[in-house]
Formats: sequence, structure tokens, C-alpha cells
Amino acid sequence: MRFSQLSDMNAILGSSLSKSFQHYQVLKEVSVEIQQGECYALFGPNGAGKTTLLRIFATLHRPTSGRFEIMGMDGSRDRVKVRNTIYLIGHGSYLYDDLSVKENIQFAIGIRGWNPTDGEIKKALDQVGIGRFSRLRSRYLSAGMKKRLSIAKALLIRPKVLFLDEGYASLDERGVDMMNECIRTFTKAGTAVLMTTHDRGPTAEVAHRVGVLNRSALTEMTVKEMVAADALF
Amino acid sequence: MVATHFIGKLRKFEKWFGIVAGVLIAVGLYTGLVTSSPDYYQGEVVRIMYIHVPFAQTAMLAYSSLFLCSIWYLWKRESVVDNACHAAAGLSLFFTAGGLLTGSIWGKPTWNAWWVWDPRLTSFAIMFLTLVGYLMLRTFLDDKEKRATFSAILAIIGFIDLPIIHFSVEWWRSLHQPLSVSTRGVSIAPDMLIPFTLMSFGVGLLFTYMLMVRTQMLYLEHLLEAKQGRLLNEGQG
Amino acid sequence: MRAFYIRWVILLAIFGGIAGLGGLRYIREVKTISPKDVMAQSSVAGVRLMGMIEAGSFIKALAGEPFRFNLSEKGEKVAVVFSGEDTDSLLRELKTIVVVGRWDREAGVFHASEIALVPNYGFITSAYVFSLVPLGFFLFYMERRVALLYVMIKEEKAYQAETGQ
Amino acid sequence: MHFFSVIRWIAWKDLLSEYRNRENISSMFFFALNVILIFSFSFSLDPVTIKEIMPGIIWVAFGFTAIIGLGKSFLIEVNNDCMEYFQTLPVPKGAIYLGKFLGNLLFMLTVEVILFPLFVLFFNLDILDQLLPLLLISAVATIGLSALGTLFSALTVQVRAREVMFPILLLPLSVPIFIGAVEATRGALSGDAFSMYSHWIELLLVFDVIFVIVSFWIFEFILDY
Repeated sequence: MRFSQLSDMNAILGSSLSKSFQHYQVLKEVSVEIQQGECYALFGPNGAGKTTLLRIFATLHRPTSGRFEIMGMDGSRDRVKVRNTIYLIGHGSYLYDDLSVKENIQFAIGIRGWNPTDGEIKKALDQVGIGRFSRLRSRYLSAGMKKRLSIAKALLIRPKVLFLDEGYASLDERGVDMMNECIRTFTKAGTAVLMTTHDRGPTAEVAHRVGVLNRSALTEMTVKEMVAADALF
Repeated sequence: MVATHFIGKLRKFEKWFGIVAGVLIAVGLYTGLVTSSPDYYQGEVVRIMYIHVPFAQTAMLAYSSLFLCSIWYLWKRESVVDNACHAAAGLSLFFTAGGLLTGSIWGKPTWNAWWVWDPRLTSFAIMFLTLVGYLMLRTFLDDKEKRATFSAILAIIGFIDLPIIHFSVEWWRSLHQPLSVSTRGVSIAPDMLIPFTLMSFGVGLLFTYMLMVRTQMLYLEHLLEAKQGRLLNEGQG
Repeated sequence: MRAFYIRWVILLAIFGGIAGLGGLRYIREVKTISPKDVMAQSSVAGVRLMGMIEAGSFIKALAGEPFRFNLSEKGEKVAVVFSGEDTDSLLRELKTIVVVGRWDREAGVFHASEIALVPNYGFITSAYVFSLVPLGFFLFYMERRVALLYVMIKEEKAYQAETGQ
Repeated sequence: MHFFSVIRWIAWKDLLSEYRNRENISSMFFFALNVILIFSFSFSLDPVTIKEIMPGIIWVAFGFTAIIGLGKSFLIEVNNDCMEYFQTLPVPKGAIYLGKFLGNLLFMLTVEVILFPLFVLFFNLDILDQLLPLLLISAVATIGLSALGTLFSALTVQVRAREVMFPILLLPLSVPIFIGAVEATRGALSGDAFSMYSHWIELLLVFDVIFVIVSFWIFEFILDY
């Protein structure tokens, strides 16, 4: 495969993961393997468990049964080590309303034990197209700008595994292009990207593999099949 | 698998606890109410002791088991242990309320007041409030794991706080009302010791039995809900 | 379910029996009669008489002499002679006490061999009723629920023993 | 060390936010002011009664202020799901607790320092020679209150009906703080020698040490349930 030039180790390895909330089983025996430098797109109807799967890999939920590995480390036992390698862009913006864009970035990165220089922050902000707003309080940011800010953080953190929940949501057309550009930057650097999405068009440009999660089970397909299919679910 | 094994064990052993507790309580009640002699100072009223003290002791036992189960849950994260925590909290609240009520009834003829700010009473009242808070917290949390973890944390904090509360109230009492109400120790005659011991062990064992039954009950309710949910889920899907 | 209900009936019978024995003991050893009733009786021993020590009637025991006082209730009074020692200082004017002893109708005097505090069986009964009755209901409800739940789970179709681990 | 830098970052973030919007401190302050006002109407204010009830008034006012302030301290973290970010951080969670605790402690102390002169003013207290013990008492009591309050705030902020649950959980368990603080303040205000009420301060110190350590350890489970 063309993306496996870096290493044979799986970035994400989930084997027979199940998860139930109260009396509702969301995931049932889901297994998935994602390699380093690979972009894996997850499709599925609402409530199929895409976000839940992502959050299990991001160590936010514990699976009811089954196990998973991130970069070869056990996701239940080596949580701290796993967390060193991952970053999740989820529904929340992780921002503090009364701190400026730059201060928010300084806090989010600084608390991980690394203080980026002003230049590095500016470069990342320019790359996602919000360099002009670095002194604006994040209270005044729109949803799309918050999304861009999250990507800027990811660019600075340089995780080994990046999770994108609804990657293209609330982004404009140029934002979608910018997002794809960033995803390519990540995968080239060897980062595995796992994203949930509903937009087949932009996904086809970056994804290497596609999975459809439906009725709490996962079916895999190639990008070509995904584009050709009438309906995914 | 752990849960089924655990529940199977409970089902196997619970009846012995129940039988022994029943026999001890029956004999204890008979000796306490019928054959034992009244106390020198308190007269017949001392018979309340045979129910009040075992209830209070069992409330402490229940709270301690809630604490141990909570630590066990945080360690192993088995949902059946969380059921045991929930069961222990409910029983603890029941026995605390019973202890407070019988203590209050005992207090009227001995201290001539339904309620005094005695350190032991005050600590029990605070324990009661904490347990009510615990059960309220459980009802207000929807996520199963979050509920189990958060309530375990609250139980542990509350248990660690209890001796400090008791100690501080004791100091405060000794400052404000040194003499007017004294908890005069009951001199225990041998024929009073028999029903007292029987009732103490009996109610303690009864609590163990009730804990086993209630843990099963909560687990089974959970299981039934899960099964109905799965049927629902399959019907929809 | 049938075995469950049979077990509870047996339990109720046992504890009802103990309550009955307690009640019997109460009638035999604790229940008191009033001065009016005692005067209507012929001379008997082992009577438990309750009344208030009449003001001005109490004569302190000198050495070798018994206590003498009148017990009254609702206007009726009985003269009491008590030859024991008042170790708990129970004897005070206007205090309601219980005396146990022999009623001598001819002499019109009650010979007390024991004095005691007024028994407060209302408190004891309420303490036991308020704690044991809820305990019984609680236990009954829980056991019945468990028994029902096992039946309901057996009836559900997709039973898998290992769920909910 | 990374551990201390986490504490510093969290406290820095809290203080900067608070400096910018002044939401927490101003609401705490005006709430306490109202409590003082109500109390001054509710009791007859002759000097003897004041000596008797003053410690209670002070600590009821501070206690309710703590409920207002501490209860909201984790709201800022759940608004944009920052709790989730904390959960995925590869840092010791206890450090996050200590950072929040430090921020809350500073807010509480600030409010108390502003309020104290107002108590003196409104109730004509004579406290100049007892200033140091009083400061010590409020410091140790506030440490305990914010240690427990920060923990319960993190616990209840993710719960339905959090406004109700926070005081219901906090108040019974902070009984030792209130007893200790009120008794020590009573001693100080009536001009007793320090040794007459120092055992209450010791009790408060023991409470502080135990609950800072226990909360520090147990906070891991709140973020990583």
C-alpha cells in the first residue's frame, strides 16, 4: 500500500469493540485497523455510533468489551502514554470565552508541556486562515473560525493520531479546502487521521480508506467504491 | 462473566445469612422483650436499646461497606460492584433513619427531649444527609459509568469526613453544654447482654442478607432493562 | 413464588408469636390496676398498683419502721405500707409510682414488697413497631421483587447469561 | 517541572478570565453584602448580642458566598467542553485540581478581605488587636472550604440540577469547617488568648491537609470516570 512507507505498526487497532449506554447497544464487535499516515473516513447514519467509536479511541469512553491499541500501546492500561500521541477535534471548541485566540492556543499547548514561540503560533494561525484574529477574544469567534482554531492547535501539537469528528461541519468552501490541505500535511508526516463525515465529495480527495458504520457493525470499502455507490447506507 | 459468577455466589449463600439472622433476631427479641429484666435506672424503657443500638451499629456497618464497595468499584470498575454500592447506600439510609427514629423515641423518656445535639446523634444526622445527597446524585446522573464513579467518590469523601465531623461536634458540645444532658452509660447486666449480643449479630447478619438480596435486585433490574433495550434495538434496526 | 409466600407466612407466624408472648408478659408483669379497682377486690397477693403519692400523706421511714403513704388516683386512695429500702429515692410526694405487693382488704392496707417506676411501654412498643414493621415491609418488597425479576428475565426471549458484565 | 507548570497554567487561565469579566468575584461580593444587610435587619444589634452572634453571621455570609462562587467555578470548563480536553490531556489530573483549587482560594480570600472591613464598619466591631489571628482563621477555613468546594464543583457541574446538588453535598460535609471557624472567630472576637482557641485552628488545619490530599488523589477519577 502506498501510505505504509513509514512503519508496519498500526496507528489504531480496535478488536471487537462493544459499547452500550444504559440499555442501548451502540457498537457491537467492531474491529478496525488504521495504519500510520493513513486517512480513514467513517460514514454512517445518525446514531450509528461513529462519534462513540472515535471517543473510545480518544480515551474518553471505556469500551464495554473488546480492546484497542493506539501506536502499539494498550488503550485501557497505558492511557497517559496514549494521550501523549492523540488529539481530538470534537464538537466542543475547548476554548475559554474571555481569553484571546492566541492565549487560548498558549494555554492549550502550554498545559501539555510545550511552549510554542509567537512565530510558530502565527504560522499555524495563518495556515488555517485566522491569523488576523489572534488578539480577538474567542467569545466573538464564529463556529467555523473555532473549527479553524482547533485545526491550528492540532498543527502545533503534531499528534501521531488525529481524530476529526464531523471534520467538514460548519466550514465554508475555502475552509473545506484548507481542511483537506491540513489533512494531507498530517498524513504526509505519518499521522493517522480518523474522521467521521457526511460529505462524500471532499472526503474522496483525501481519504485512503472508507468504513460505513451501520446497525452497530462496520463494513469497509475503497474510496472508488464509495464514490460509485448510490447510497452508503 | 464476572457479574453472573458473583450473582450466582450471592444466590447460593444468601439463604444461610438469612436463616441465621432470622433465628438470632427471633431469639434476641424473645429474650429482650420477654425474659430479660428491666434496667436498674431506666426501667422497662431500656428494652429500646436492644433494637436501637443494633440499628445504629448496622448503619455504621452499612456505611463502611458502602465505602469498601466504592473503593472496590474505583479499583475494578465492575458494574455489579456499583450495584452493590447502590444497595449498600439504600440500606445504610434505611438503618440510619431507623437508628435516628428509635434513638429519638428512647431519648424522650430518658433525656426528656426528642432530640439533643449529642455528638453521636449529630454525626448520624449528618451521615443521613450525606446519604440522601448520595442517592440524589445517583438519580441526577444519566451516564452509567459517570454515575458509578462520581457516587463512589462522594461515598469515599463522606466516609473520610465522618470521624472529623464526630470529633468536631464532640468538641463543640463539650464547650456549649457540658452537664445538662449526659449520655449515662447503661450498666449491662448479664441477662441484658444476651439479647443485646443476639440482636447485634442478628441485625448485622440481616443487613448482609439484605445487601445480597438488594444487590441482586438492582443487578437484575439492570439486566432486564438491558434485555428489553436490546429487543427494542433489534426491532428498530 | 408459592414457596416465597409460604416462607413469609411462617416468618410472620414466628414474629407474631413473639409479639404475643411479649403482650402476655405485659399483662402479667407490667399492667397495673388503679386504687379503685384494688379496693373492689378481695385480699390477694401479687397485685401491681399504680397511683400518685398523695400530698401530705408521706411518712418517712425511721429505723426499723416502714414507709407509709397514700396512693391516689381520681379521688380514690389506698393506704400503702412499704417495708423495704428506697434505694433509688423513688418515694416523693406527688410522684406517680408502681407498688407491687399484697392487698389486705380487712385492714384496708396495701403491703408493698417492691416499688418501681411507672413503666413506659408506649415508647418501647412504638420503637419496635416503627423499626421492625418498615424493616419487614422493606425486606418483603425486595425479596418479592427479586423473585419476580428472575421470572421476568426467564420469560424474556434473548436470555444470555454473560450480559451486563 | 511539568506538574507545577500545569498548576500554573490552570491558575493563570482562571485568574486572567476572572480579571477580564469579573463575573465570579462581583457576584460573590454583592451576594455577601446582601447577606450582611439582611442579618443586620434580622437581629437586635446591642453590643452583647453582637458579640454572641457575630461569628455565626460572618461564617454564614462567607459560607453562602463560597456556595455561589465555588459552585460556578467549573462552569467555565463545561461551557466549551474543556473538561473533555482535560480528560484527554497526558498530564496528572491532580495538578489540574490544584490549579483550580488555587484559583478558587484566591477568589474567596479576595472577597473575604474586601468584606471584612465592611463587617467591622456595619457592626462596629473592635478587632484591630485581633487582626492577625482573624486573618489566620479565615485563611485556614477558606483553604478547607475551597478544597472541598472545588472537588464538589467538578463533581456536580456535570450533573442535572447542579445548582441544587452542590450545596446539598457541600454543606453537611463542611460542618467541621463551620464549627471550627465559628468557634475560633468567637474566641478571637471576644479577645481571648490565642491558646484558648488555637485547638480549633488545629482542627481546621487537619481538615485542610486531609481534604487537599484526598481531593488531589481522587480528582483523577472525576476526569477519568
